[in-house]
Amino acid sequence: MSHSVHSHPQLDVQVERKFIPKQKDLGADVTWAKINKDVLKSLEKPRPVFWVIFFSALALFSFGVYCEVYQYQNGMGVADLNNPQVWGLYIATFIFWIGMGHSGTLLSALLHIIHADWRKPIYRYSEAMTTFTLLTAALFVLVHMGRLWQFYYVVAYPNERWTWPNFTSPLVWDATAIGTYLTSSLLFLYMGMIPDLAICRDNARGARRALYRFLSMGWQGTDRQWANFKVAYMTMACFLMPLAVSVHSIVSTDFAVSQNPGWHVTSFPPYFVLGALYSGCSGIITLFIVLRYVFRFEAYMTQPILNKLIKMTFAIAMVWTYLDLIEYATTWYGSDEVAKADLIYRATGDYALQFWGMIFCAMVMPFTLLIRFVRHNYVVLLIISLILNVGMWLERFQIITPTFAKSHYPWTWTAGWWPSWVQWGIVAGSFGWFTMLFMLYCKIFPSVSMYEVKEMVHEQNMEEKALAAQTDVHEAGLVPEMKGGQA
Amino acid sequence: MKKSHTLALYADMDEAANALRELKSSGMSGFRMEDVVVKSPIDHPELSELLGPRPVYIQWFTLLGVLLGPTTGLVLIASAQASFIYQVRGGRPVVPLPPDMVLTYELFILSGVLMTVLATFVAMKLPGNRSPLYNASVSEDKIGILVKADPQSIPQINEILGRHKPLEIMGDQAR
Amino acid sequence: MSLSNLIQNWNSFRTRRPYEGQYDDAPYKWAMVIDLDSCIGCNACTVACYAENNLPVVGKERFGKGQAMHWIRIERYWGEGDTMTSEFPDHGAQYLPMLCQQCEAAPCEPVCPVGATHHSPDGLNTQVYNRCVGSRYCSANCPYKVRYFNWWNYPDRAWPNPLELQLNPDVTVRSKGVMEKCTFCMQRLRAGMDKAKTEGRILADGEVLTACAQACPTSAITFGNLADKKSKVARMWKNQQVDLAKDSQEKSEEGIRGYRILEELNTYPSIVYLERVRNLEA
Amino acid sequence: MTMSNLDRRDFLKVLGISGAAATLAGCGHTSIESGVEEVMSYVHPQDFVVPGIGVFYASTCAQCGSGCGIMGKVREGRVLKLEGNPESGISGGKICGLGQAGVQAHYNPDRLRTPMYKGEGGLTPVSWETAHQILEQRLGPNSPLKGEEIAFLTGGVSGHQRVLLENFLETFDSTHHVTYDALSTATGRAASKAILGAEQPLWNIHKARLILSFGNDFLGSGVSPVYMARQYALFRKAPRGTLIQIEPRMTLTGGNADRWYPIKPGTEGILALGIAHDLLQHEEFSRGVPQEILDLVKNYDRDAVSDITGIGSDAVRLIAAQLWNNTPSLVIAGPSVEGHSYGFSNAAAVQLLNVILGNRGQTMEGQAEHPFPQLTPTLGSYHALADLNQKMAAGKTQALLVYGTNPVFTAPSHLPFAESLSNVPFKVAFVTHMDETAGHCDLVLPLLSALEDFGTHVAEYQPDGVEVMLQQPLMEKLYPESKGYGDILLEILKKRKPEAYAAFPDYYSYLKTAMVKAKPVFKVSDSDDHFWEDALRNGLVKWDGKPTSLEARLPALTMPKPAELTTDYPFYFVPSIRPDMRDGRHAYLPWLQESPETMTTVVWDSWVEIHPKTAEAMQIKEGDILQIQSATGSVRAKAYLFPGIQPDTVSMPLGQGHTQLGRFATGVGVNPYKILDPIFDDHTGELAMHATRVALRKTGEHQVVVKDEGPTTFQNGQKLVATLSADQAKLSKEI
Amino acid sequence: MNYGKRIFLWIVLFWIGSAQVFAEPFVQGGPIGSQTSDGYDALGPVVEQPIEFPHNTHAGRMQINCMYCHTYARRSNVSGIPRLDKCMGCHNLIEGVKDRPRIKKLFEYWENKQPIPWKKVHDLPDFVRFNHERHIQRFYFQEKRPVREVCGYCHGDIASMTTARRVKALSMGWCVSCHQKDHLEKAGSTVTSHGPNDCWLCHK
Repeated sequence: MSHSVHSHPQLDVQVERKFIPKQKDLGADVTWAKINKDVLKSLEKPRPVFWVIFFSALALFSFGVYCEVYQYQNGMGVADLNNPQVWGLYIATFIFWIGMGHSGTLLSALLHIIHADWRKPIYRYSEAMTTFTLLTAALFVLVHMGRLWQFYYVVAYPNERWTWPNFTSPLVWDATAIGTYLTSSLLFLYMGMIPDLAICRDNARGARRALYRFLSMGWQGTDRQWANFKVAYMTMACFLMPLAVSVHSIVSTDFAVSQNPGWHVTSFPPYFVLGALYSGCSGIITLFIVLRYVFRFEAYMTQPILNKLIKMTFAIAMVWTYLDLIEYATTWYGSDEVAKADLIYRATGDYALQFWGMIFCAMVMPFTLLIRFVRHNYVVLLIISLILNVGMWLERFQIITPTFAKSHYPWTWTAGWWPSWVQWGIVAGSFGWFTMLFMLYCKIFPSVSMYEVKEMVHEQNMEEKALAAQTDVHEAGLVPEMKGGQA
Repeated sequence: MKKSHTLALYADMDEAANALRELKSSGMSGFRMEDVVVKSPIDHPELSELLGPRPVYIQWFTLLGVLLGPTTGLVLIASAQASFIYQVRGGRPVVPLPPDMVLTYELFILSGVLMTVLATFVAMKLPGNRSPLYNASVSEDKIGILVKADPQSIPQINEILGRHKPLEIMGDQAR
Repeated sequence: MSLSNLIQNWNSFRTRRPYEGQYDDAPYKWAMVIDLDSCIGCNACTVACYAENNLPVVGKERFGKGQAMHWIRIERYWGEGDTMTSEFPDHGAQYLPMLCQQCEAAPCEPVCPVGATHHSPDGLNTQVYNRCVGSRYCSANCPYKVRYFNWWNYPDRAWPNPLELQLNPDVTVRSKGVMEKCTFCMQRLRAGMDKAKTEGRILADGEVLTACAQACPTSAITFGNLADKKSKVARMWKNQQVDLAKDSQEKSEEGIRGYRILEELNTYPSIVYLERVRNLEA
Repeated sequence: MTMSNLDRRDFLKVLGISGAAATLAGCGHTSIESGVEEVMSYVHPQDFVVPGIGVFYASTCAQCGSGCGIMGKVREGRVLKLEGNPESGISGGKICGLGQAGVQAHYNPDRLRTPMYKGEGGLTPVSWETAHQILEQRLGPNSPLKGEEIAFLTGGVSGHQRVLLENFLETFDSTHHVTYDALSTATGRAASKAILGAEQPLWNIHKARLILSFGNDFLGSGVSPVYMARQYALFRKAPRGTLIQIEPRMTLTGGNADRWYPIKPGTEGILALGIAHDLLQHEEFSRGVPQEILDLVKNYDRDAVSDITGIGSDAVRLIAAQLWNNTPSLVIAGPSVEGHSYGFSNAAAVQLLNVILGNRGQTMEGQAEHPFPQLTPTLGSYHALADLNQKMAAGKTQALLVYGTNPVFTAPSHLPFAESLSNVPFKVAFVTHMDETAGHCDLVLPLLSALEDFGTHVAEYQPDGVEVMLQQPLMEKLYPESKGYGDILLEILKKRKPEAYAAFPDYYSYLKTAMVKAKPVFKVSDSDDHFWEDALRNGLVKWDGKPTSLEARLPALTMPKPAELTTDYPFYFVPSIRPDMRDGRHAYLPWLQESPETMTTVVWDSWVEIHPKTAEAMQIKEGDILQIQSATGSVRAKAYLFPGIQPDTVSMPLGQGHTQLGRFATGVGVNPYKILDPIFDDHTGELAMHATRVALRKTGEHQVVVKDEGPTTFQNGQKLVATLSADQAKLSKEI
Repeated sequence: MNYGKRIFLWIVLFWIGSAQVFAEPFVQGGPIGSQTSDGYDALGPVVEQPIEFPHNTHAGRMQINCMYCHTYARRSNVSGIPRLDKCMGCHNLIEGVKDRPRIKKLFEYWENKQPIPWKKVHDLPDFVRFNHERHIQRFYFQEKRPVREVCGYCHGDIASMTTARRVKALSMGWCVSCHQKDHLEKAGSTVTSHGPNDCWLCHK
């Protein structure tokens, strides 16, 4: 960290304007051997707070399991769902988790395709996040199902009943898309991990060694392996990017193909995709800060990388905001009176608090990311990233609940419907489940990609060499980071 | 004739490259450039270039996947819809194209990915056994050059490799 | 061979429904007319439905949570707008018996992940209880909100002995996690249609009625076979100038009462309501 | 379809209960099973009995006194569903919700299964042997009881149950049959008798061009709702008649009116006189009207009437004009007219309109003369109970038999019937369910349900000739320890008067003999057996009586002005009658508890209806728990804001608040009977049920009102119930 | 790369082959009796009956038509157990067997006027409705197939059993496989039609 200027947020604009040299993404002290040492150490001895997080997650998850068992035995009625309010938190949280899964792919696939190298230290855990959020989302498909014990009816396989699922149902599209996405991102995650698993294998002992040996499958880092690996990795990245877009578009069709007011919106697919990226990015920021502290990744998860991440998040937030606002605008200026009434109800009715909460958390709060202090204070940033995600969860809640509360049919409107403790318990349990899995993952597998950071170091070295060789002192390192004029 | 192996470890990429260059230009008999393997912690295209053309065929498998997957998928879905207990739903056609396209698209991606992965493992010969001449340091920060050659050529090769400041040279016999 | 089946019947597989003359060659298309001028809102139909279709009584607490199971419900409105236009309901209440509209293009059907609900050849929106996995998507998509979900396992306690002796053996008792809805008393139709088929004929008009139509003291509910042009229900549809396959009806003159509810959503319901008539000068 | 009683019983035997129980497993039993369920077959059934196919049996609905013919669908020995019997002139194949629920009364889990006798710790089960011993000891041939020492308290009974009852009392030299009806219409009937010459004339609703109903809920809880509803449907066809309903609280009939007017309770007579005032301006109407009436009416010009009734003078003029333009018309009065201290005059003033308008012979006729007056229903009244209560309190009654009525629940608190009961040494209750009154009795006898027992019924309202309705078992009895009401009476009678009754082994044979004996009246030439089988198959025997003509009288009337509301009790209190609960005897039927009340859609509860304007002024919100205080007592209930009510009026539904009527009724809601003030009709001595005035006090508590309607009760711009103006409708062109 | 090419070829073959296998069940239905993946055997358990009724004697040796006793099959959903007086109608007259234990039991029931508590052998799930009448009318009366074949299609060769035992899968796929076939509409006619495929025909 070669920062010389620290600023106070309020005084931001008054800070003496001068060129700040562009920071490298990684410090100069990072060597290949150090990378191995640091990352492998994270598998052994994280900070004690790891166990605090892990066990609280386990406790939450256990409570969620209790709630689900209770619901399974007594029927969905314990969730206080009713005739118009048939979905409740389960579907809202389902979409939330699916959405969370999207940014991992964005970081690992899209940024890989465009060779944005700063992704390298952080893409691994984002990809893991994708996988585990999808696993969490898949839980909700089951939790939501009235007859969980008959879930296999949804699966397309030749059976003795001679029946097939209904391929016109967006839920089947969902299942297919999520299945594809989960499979693909799991494979993507795994494949990208193989060289690192080999490193682990070469350095571990006992059961872990056996595990890594099994998983690394005998990777030796030969040139042929690397060449094939690179091609395959790029190919999969190319598949994953459109897949991610299609997954959340398809999820949006759960709503968009229906006629319900507030759902029957043409712009839903891009809106959902952007919402997904948005919540995913803020999720990545949250985990960035947590992992950085818990596993002592300060050397890899550096401020410049975080800065880029934040910029990307802000940009996505703005696009999402725009899409959200035009959705309202088209409804407002459209001639569908029911949809319009529904919109007004959202903003003024029983769920106005949630609506304005969403507006505040997801539309206003991103602007704090413009403040330098926020970007540099990890605690504040952690809180803000959580707030952004609360906003995005509220967004899903207020897509579903108010529409049911005020649909086409006045007789079945509801007033002030609220989910029961069972629903909240299961939602909380899902956070526990995700955190538990994720923490477990980080404890067992390298959550920073060692070989790619090595590449990054290698490239930085090459660049420096090239720079040194050039006499031209073009301001590669002298682009002002803050907005402002010339000195 | 049974071949022998030798492995040289280099700390510096440029030295390794020089070693390869020398191997290539030595023109000696008893070994082929194709049998030279570079083991490295990261991909080094610079080194690979020196080894000669080593084409990658994964994309053909991918192509196969993206062709077969969606077509068989679409036919299966449509035939399932049109099977004996077909039912009209919501006034839509029994074989509705837009929903089928959605699924076909997903199958397109899924089969593409699966085929790619499959092909990759095949191409990388994984899962497989590590060569006995493996050194853990190539997964850390060293570059290894593994040469397969007739046993009588090994000393000569070792000499070439030894000229470029290797950290260590290991051979079958060293074991 | 499935592929040849697909190719041979491609046209029929690609047909959108409803279309004009869809039921011309079919033996049955069940439909209803509900005269809101005759309906007095007495709930006889609701109770008849409970009796016929093994509907569970959910009790006060669950009713209060909105988990009632009435396949046909009597709605009572006080006005067309959103507030009272006068101090008192001068022209009485507005009663509406609301049941599954058996839409020809039912929004509930295409969204069911397992295809538990679909359209039967006699124009009914079916619900196969055992196929249902309880995703509740159909209910979410139903504009009329006439699908009812078994939030609890009612067989456990809705029929304390010996109330269960009243259960209709022709109708499944639904367990928890299953969606259900009005079937136009399919068990009655089925028995009637089978009998008629054995006798080599089609059902005569009025031979089989739904429980609600049979009970209705004012005969406000007319039920019958729309495919049979001579049936009362078909004549009423024609007389009221409602066309099954159109999403907006053109009337030749003012004062024709037939309309379908939420027709503008392109659901093509099988139930025509006749406008309530009130002497507004009285 | 010939079937001896024994064969019948065999057929009605329940087979495959296990089958029914397995049905309950529903989707639970999802795989193919072998050897788990039993399948049984009859030993020696009739040929038409085919397993898996239901057979319909005709019977008569016993849920209310309307006497609708019903059919029960019987399959595998179980009665599954009730439908209307198309043979019946009353039901015409239709049936109301209350009637449908008869099947739940039969299968109710809370039915009394054994006799109960009062011992040390209250009522305890005893065997029938013991019960018979007690009965014989108290009421047997050696009983010293005579005359009014014994009393038989019933609700309305008709047919041979009534005959047997009266024969039974006769053996005690008694005629002390007390009929009590908590919803008695005695005042209205008296007024009708006084003006029109008939207590309950026939209304030709479908012939009327205009119906002016003062609070008569003929579609919901009136004298024969199913028949009236059928007539109403015809009335609404072309040429469509107009219904104007005037009442303080909107009833189901009011909900279907073309025009509904809220009126201050008790001023209906004045409004009627005001309308008469307008009408009598025309010579056509005033011809033949006695001078006293003309003098009386003179005081009620539109403005005066408008002041008192709260109905605008324009409306009075409009109503009169419509009556003038639309003949024939029909003017009827209902409970809200009768329930005042001057209820008789009130109702008479309303009936006066019929005379002035000349509706006699047009829309109003007399019921046909009944060939067997002893079979006609006894109609209850309140004062009969009050008289009995007095006798009981004075210790004059030694034995009391109670059947088909529940006065401990329905008597207002100023009539301490439960206390008086303790003065009676021997009280017997004939019930299917333990109710509040049975709980105070010494011996409680479990009756067969209406679907298990034989009987005959005659309706109070006979629209089409005269029918004797037959009730027959649709099923073998569920509980071997229950007995038919007729059988029990017959058994005592056989002991008291063996010479007359020994020949009858059971009530069935008594009925059959009696009916066959009456055969000549019905002009049937069949053999006795054939006649009887026909009667059972059709569920009724019919006698073509012609409607009689009505003779009008115009007696002098005085019409008091109702007292103003006071600050102590600033609200009129209207107890409303729910079509499904009636006086509360049906509260134990879960279907009825769960079917939303037609006006408010509230279920499983009691509530108090307040006009939204009044509620706003008092800052009352829906669900606020209010204390409703009358001079007599108070109850607490949730507020429900109801636009169909006169703003100075609050209303509560009757029928809930049971303390002892099975699991579905006990503890549901409150009992507003208990706060009715002791105000009686001057003329008939009936309880004036609509004369109570109350004060409302907020308790500060709040509970959600459980109801079917959501937060809005409006269509919000959707075309759900469209309304067409009558002049635009082309009903005559419709099919 | 020979290795790769070989793999490539294998994949192509495998894919095409598995698509065929996958498509098979809804093309042909697969072998009948194979659709028992729901955990029951195609062959049902031996059911103990109150009287060990010898179908082999009645239907086998005596050649009595199934519908002589199961008389409701042609006019009701359920084929029904014969009424007791039907048994007695014959057995009252057959003196020779009256002393056999099974017949003694029968007389015992008859004298007590007790229905015999038979156990159901072919008990479909509660949500399924099977109409005997329609099947008998269609195949026995219209198509004039032999009664043994018509009944036996679902019930197996009862004439060879004493008490009946379930021998067919009775699963949905099994029902559908027959509904899907083309059957002659009438004896002597060449017009064929398949069974109906409306869900609500069998599901209630």
